[in-house]
Amino acid sequence: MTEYFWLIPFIPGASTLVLAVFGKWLPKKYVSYQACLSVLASFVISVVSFLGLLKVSPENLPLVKTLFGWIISGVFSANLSFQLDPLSTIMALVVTGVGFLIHVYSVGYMAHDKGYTRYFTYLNLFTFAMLILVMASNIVLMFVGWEGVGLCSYLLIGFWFEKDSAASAGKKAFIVNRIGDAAFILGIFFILINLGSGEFRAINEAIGGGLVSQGLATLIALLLFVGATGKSAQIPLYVWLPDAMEGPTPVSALIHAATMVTAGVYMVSRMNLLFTLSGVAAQVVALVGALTAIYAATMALTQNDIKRVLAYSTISQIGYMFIGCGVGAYAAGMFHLYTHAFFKSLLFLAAGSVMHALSGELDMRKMGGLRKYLPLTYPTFLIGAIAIAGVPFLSGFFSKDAILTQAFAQRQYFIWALGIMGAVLTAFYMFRLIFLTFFGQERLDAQARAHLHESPRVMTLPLVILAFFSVLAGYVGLPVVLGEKANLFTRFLEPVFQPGHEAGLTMSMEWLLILISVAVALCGIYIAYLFYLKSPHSPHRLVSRFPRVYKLLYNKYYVDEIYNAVFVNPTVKGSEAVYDNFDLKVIDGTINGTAAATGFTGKALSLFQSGLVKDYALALLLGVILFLGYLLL
Amino acid sequence: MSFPILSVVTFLPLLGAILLIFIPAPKKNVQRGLALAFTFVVFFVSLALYFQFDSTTPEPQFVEKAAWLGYGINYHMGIDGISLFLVLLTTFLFPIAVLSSWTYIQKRVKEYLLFMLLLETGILGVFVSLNLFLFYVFWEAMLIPMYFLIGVWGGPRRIYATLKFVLMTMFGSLLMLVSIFVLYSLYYKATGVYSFNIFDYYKMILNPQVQGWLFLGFGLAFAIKVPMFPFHTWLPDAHVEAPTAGSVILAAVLLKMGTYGFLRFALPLFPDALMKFLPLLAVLSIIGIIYGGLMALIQKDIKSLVAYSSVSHMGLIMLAVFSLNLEGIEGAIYQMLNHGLSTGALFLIVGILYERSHTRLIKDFGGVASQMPVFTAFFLVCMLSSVGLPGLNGFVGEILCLFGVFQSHKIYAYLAITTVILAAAYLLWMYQRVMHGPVKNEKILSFKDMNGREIAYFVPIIIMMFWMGVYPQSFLRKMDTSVNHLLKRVRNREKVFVREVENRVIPWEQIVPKKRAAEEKKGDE
Amino acid sequence: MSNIAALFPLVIIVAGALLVLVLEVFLKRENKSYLGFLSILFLIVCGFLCVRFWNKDYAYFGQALFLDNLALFLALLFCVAVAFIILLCLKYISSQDANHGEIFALLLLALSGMMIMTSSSDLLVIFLGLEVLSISCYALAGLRRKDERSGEAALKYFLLGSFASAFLVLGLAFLYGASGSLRIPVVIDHFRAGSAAGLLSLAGLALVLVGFGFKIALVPFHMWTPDVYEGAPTPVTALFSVGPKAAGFAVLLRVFLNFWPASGETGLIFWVLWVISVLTMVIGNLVALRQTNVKRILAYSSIAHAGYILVAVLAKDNASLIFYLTAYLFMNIGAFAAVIGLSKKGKEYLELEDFAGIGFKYPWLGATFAIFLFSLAGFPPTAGFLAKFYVFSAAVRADLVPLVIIGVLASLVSVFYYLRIIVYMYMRDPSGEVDIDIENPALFLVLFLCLYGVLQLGIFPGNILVLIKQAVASLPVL
Amino acid sequence: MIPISYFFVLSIVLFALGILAFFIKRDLITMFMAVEIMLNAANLAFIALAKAAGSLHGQVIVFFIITVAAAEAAVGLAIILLVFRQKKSIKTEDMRLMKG
Repeated sequence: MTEYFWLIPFIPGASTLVLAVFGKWLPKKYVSYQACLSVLASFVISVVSFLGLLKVSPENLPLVKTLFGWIISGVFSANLSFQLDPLSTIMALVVTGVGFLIHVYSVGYMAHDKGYTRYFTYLNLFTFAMLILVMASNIVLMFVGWEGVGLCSYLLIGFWFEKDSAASAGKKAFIVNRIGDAAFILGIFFILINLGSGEFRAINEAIGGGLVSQGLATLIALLLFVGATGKSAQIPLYVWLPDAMEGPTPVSALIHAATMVTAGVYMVSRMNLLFTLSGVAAQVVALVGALTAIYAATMALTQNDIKRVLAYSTISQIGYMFIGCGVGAYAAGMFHLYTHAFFKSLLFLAAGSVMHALSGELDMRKMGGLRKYLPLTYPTFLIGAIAIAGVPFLSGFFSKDAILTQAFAQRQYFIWALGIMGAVLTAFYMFRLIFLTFFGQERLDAQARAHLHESPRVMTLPLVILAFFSVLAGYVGLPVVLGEKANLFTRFLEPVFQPGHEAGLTMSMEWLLILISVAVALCGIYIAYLFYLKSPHSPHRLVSRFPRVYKLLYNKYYVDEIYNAVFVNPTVKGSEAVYDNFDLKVIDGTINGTAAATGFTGKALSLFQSGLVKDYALALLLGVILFLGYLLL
Repeated sequence: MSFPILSVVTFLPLLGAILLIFIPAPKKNVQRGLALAFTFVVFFVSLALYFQFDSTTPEPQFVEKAAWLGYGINYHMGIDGISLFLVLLTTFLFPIAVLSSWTYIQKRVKEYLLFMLLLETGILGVFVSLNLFLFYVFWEAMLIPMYFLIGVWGGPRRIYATLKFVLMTMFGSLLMLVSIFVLYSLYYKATGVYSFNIFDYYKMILNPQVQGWLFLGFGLAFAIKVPMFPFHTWLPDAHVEAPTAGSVILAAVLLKMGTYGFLRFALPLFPDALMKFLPLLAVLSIIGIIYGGLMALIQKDIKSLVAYSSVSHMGLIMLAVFSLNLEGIEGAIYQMLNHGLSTGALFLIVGILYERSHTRLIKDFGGVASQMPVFTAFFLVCMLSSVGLPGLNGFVGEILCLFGVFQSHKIYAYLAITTVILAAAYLLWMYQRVMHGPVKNEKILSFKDMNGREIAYFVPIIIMMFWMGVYPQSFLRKMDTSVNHLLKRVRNREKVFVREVENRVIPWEQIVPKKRAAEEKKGDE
Repeated sequence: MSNIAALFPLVIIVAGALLVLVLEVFLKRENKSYLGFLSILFLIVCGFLCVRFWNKDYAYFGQALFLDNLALFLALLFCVAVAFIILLCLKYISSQDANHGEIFALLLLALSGMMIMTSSSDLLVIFLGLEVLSISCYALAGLRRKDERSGEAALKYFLLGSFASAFLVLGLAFLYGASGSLRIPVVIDHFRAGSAAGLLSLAGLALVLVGFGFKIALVPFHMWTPDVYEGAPTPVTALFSVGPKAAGFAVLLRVFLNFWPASGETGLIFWVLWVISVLTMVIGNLVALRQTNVKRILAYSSIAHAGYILVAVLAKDNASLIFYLTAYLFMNIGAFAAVIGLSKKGKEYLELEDFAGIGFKYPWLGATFAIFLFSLAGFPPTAGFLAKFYVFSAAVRADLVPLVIIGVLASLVSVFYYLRIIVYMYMRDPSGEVDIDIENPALFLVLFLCLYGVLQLGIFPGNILVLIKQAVASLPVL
Repeated sequence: MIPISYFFVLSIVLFALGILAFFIKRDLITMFMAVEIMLNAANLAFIALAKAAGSLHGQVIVFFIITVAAAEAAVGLAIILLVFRQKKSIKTEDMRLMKG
């Protein structure tokens, strides 16, 4: 059954097609069933092929299925072919698994939306594209998925297109991603020209065979990474993700937390040989990751919009994943991706459930004390928060710790320090969120208060399941201190990531690091507790102490404004100026001017046609004289 | 030679036009039906070209040759892998164009359809003729129906637009005519044989200087037609004023005549000159790409926005042509088809909006999506195909073009890649302002969604977009040999071009009369 | 070979003219048109003879008057032209109160003049023919006695014409003095001899050229053209634009046939002609741009076309020259026919504004007119395109590339004003109330014959080309 | 015996005078007469040259030209008459209905 793995993407694809063409006539109920089941089906297949994969011996990996040659012209060749190896399997599992849960959740969440069918069409389409992305066996096809998910995020962010903000957010996301993609395409070209093929196997062989110089590797890797910064919302192209929260919450959970935004991490891990070969690129990845991690965390501190907080935390968490990849701990990076998928989607869905309860309220200042009203949402939310904060024995702890440990082990102390600071902030803002939302006195406004209710089963069930995974998912990747073989996750991925660059540390060192990260997590939580429960006024004091800092953070370092001022407006204004002064005046003017000049000459000449016989005769005579003169002289 | 399929395809519309004359004016639907029927038949006949096309030989196929006026002026038709798809594109789009103007055109329906059919004949003729004279005849004759289509059924500034279009085009083509004469006389002086057969001209080896002049003559005509950067100014006017179907044909097919001209004549005939002008042309194309994109960004009229986007797209196509490698040129041809489909479709979209609102200004729209879901879907797909989203046709062409350019000249590619961003920017922005946001005015509330006819002519386009995006093989493979052959001609002509004509070597001195040769020597010193 | 038969066509035409003159007296005002039919009868006979005499090469008066194929071909052409004109006149003279039977007689006389010009190689005889032609043209121009413009046109034509012919005569005198004869071959031999030719003969030739240049309206001897064309009765204008031009060019053809091979000062003549043709093409087209009176536009366009034809002379390609004349005959008479069609009793619509919207109002008239205009502008697949094509390609073959470039650019300018008329016809909404009485079968006959000619010559000119080749082949090239 | 060249020169002078008159005079009749002078000057040239060439041919030609001139005169005067009837004037500057 494993050999049918290539069906995984196509089941949601087929479902998309059906919904897109016949959706108009299909009943809601049917739509929801088809959408969810199609994803479930591919989940099942993923599981099956995962189990099958365990039996396959590493040297036969990856399994590749080529359907047909897609674009083939001269040296440019790209097949429509999929591959199954541990990496893609894990991604497929995450995408389909989390995807399925979120589909189910959406059934409840979107129940009353008039765009119901459209929504599930897009969602299926997204699953389809994402699966293509993760299962493609060559980089061009990967790019198809890459752009496809971009499209879906455009569609889903702008799902409520009647809202201008939503529409603009979608457009922004797409265009910003395009900037990254441009670089990505160039990267693809370099690969195709210099390595001769876009197939990942071929690429790896080429690199393994030492056909690639380090400089070239750096060039390609950096170009690809620019693409990744776009897709995975890293500095400098992260600006679209916070706005992306305009979309329906499940979308934020699936696309902008669990799966799509992590595509960059997946791509980097997929290209791990390349990045490893060029140390520089890897260093850049780690640095950008670390900077983003802390930078986004700082912005998360001051936001009041519950989803925006989560958005920034996503950016920061992805930063951690990139740290992992950057320091060569790809397995750790993937591990964090995998755990993050659970607890972040959990957090989003829980937030969605809160919104649902408060009929769409997003502002934390209008919440508080909700824990008694939301008996199911509150604990799940809390679990998610604990997990992401990195409290021991929950998934987030293991993955983040693995990354930081590796960073330290690779002597990337600076990166490590940034990571630790990020961890404090993470713990802080997550619990700020918790406290503001579920504790303290209620600040709800009346009509929200009126129909305050826990979400329906169809929404809470996924929460529970995700919470369950957020707790346990970590145990497949226990730290080395608990035994060499403890980290099943890494071992499973070994065929993809050549082992060896997981530098060892002494046991005591490991323990120390673990302790440190536990400590920072806890103190982060404690600060939050001090600020938002013990003495709720201290934040204001702090703000009044450092108004500038606060304003800066609150306005997200004015980056959007800067981008607008530096890139967007000049382009538009400049183009307008050129259009008015050059295109219309110069180019058009030349043409019209020529015409006018010709006409004028005609007019002028026709003045000689005075109507007087004598003038005519004179002209004739002059003609004669000139003629004779020319001949005789 | 069996069934004269090319002549049939080319002149069937003409026949239709003649029949149309005899249908009394009031019977509008009969006229429309007739025109539609003819365009359809033409399309189906032309399908045979695709299926019987032998992709293994670079030689022209379905060749028809007959003496006509003597002096080398023969009736000589044939297609190869390059022209095949342009012919198909034309025949594919004309039924759609006729359908699209079914209700759009209400006054003088008969004459309108008449000119549409004449136009089809003219365009097809251009793509199938292998005799320069014949080619030029069609090339010029095609202007007349277009002139009327814009001038009679166009918008308020139609007369200005149509005269600008005709005069600018003719300016180029007349200089091309002179160059044709020069070729003609050179060939005659060299061989004592009159010929307009381009394959004979392929064999001539001209001295670079003369090549330069001739190339300018040809190149200018084609560059204006494409249009390349400084010559683009007729395009927005023509597009804005032309009726929907007119814009569709103009964008989808007419512009391709320019690129086709480069591929068929300018490149293989004057390779040395080409090499000399290559940087200039490439730079112009790049300017076209970026400039067109930026201008499109800030247009207030949807049609002129699409027009400028054509400038940008055609710039990419030209750049790919000048990359002079297989990927680039196949990409260019493929992109011609894509541009035909997607831009044509976009103009149809504008037409549909215009029929409902009688305005084309972006600011008059907003929130249309909530009124016309089906339309929204189609619009979305067309826009994305124009943006070059993978899975749709646009991507295949774009990536191949860029790849070709990248191969021959990395810097060019770095500059050209901006089109990926710009295209997304101007199209998405336009799409948002038109379709998204709250409903702008109550007029929009009255919009009806697409009716059966509109859907009927859109579906084929959409299908083609997906097909070309998912399985380009069925198109690319038919081009390979022809493109390779062309490239051989251009790259190392010494090997390919037999040095003699009619078993006679022509050194240059014999080709130019002594006098001018002497002058040139003077010029060289 | 010498044979009295050489006179027959000429005699028939002249006889016809006289007969018409005589009968004119006895006919009542309303049925003058019988005379038209009568004269057409004569034309047919004459044309028949021309066909019969093909390749016969009759000559009389000791070679002073002969009918080689060229003469026959042109005679045939003129017969056709005059026949068209007569058909156009039939209704015109009654509706535009120029109702005199003389018009037919004069037309026939003009025809005889043209035939004489084309069928002789003795400059004196040619001069006589020219005068016969001119004098009848003067009369024709002034035929609308009530119309001031007509009178003025006649006057200008007459004064300038005689002024020019004075120069011509002086030129003849010089040539005679230099070479002792007016036989073109002798004169040319004299030139070919070179050295001795000297100023006298050159001046003579120059003056002769001026004389003919006046007839075929070359710049700067063209000034009379627009006024005369505008003032003269429209059918007559049609004749002016075609007949005298063709005859004049035929003469130039005969003069320059063997002229060029000689070197020396003939080079001077060549460059003068080069300049003249440039001036003619450019000025003709430029001035036409801003005209609002269709007849004037056509007048200037005919000047420009003279320029194109002169290119053929310079290219020494007689076949293309004759072909151009033939094509030009059909398209121009066709265009004028359409203009005539746009008139009603006592009123001709000649301003561009009057043409607004008539294209759709009178589809056939509009369509044919449009086609003639496209042909004049040189769009394929019409005669006009092929004519230009032959001329210019011949010119390029003769290494006149710059001249050709100027030519095509000039014709680009011309495209504008031709299309402008079409703009008015099809793209403007009807302005004033233009109601024409479309009942004019003769006119439509002409229209369709011309249309046929334009398309036939444009698409399948094979047979005509063969005739032209034979005609040119009959010339005594040294 | 007067040398031929005198006659020739005289004819040229006459011709020039004719031209001069044509441009100086303002009424049509006189202008037409000026043209006649030019014609006759040409005739004179013919005769002179014929004499020089010693052939009668030229002198015969002159007769043709004279007749032509006569015919022209007839038509010309008729036209002038016509114009006079229409405009009640034979001044050239009144003859500019059509121009441009």
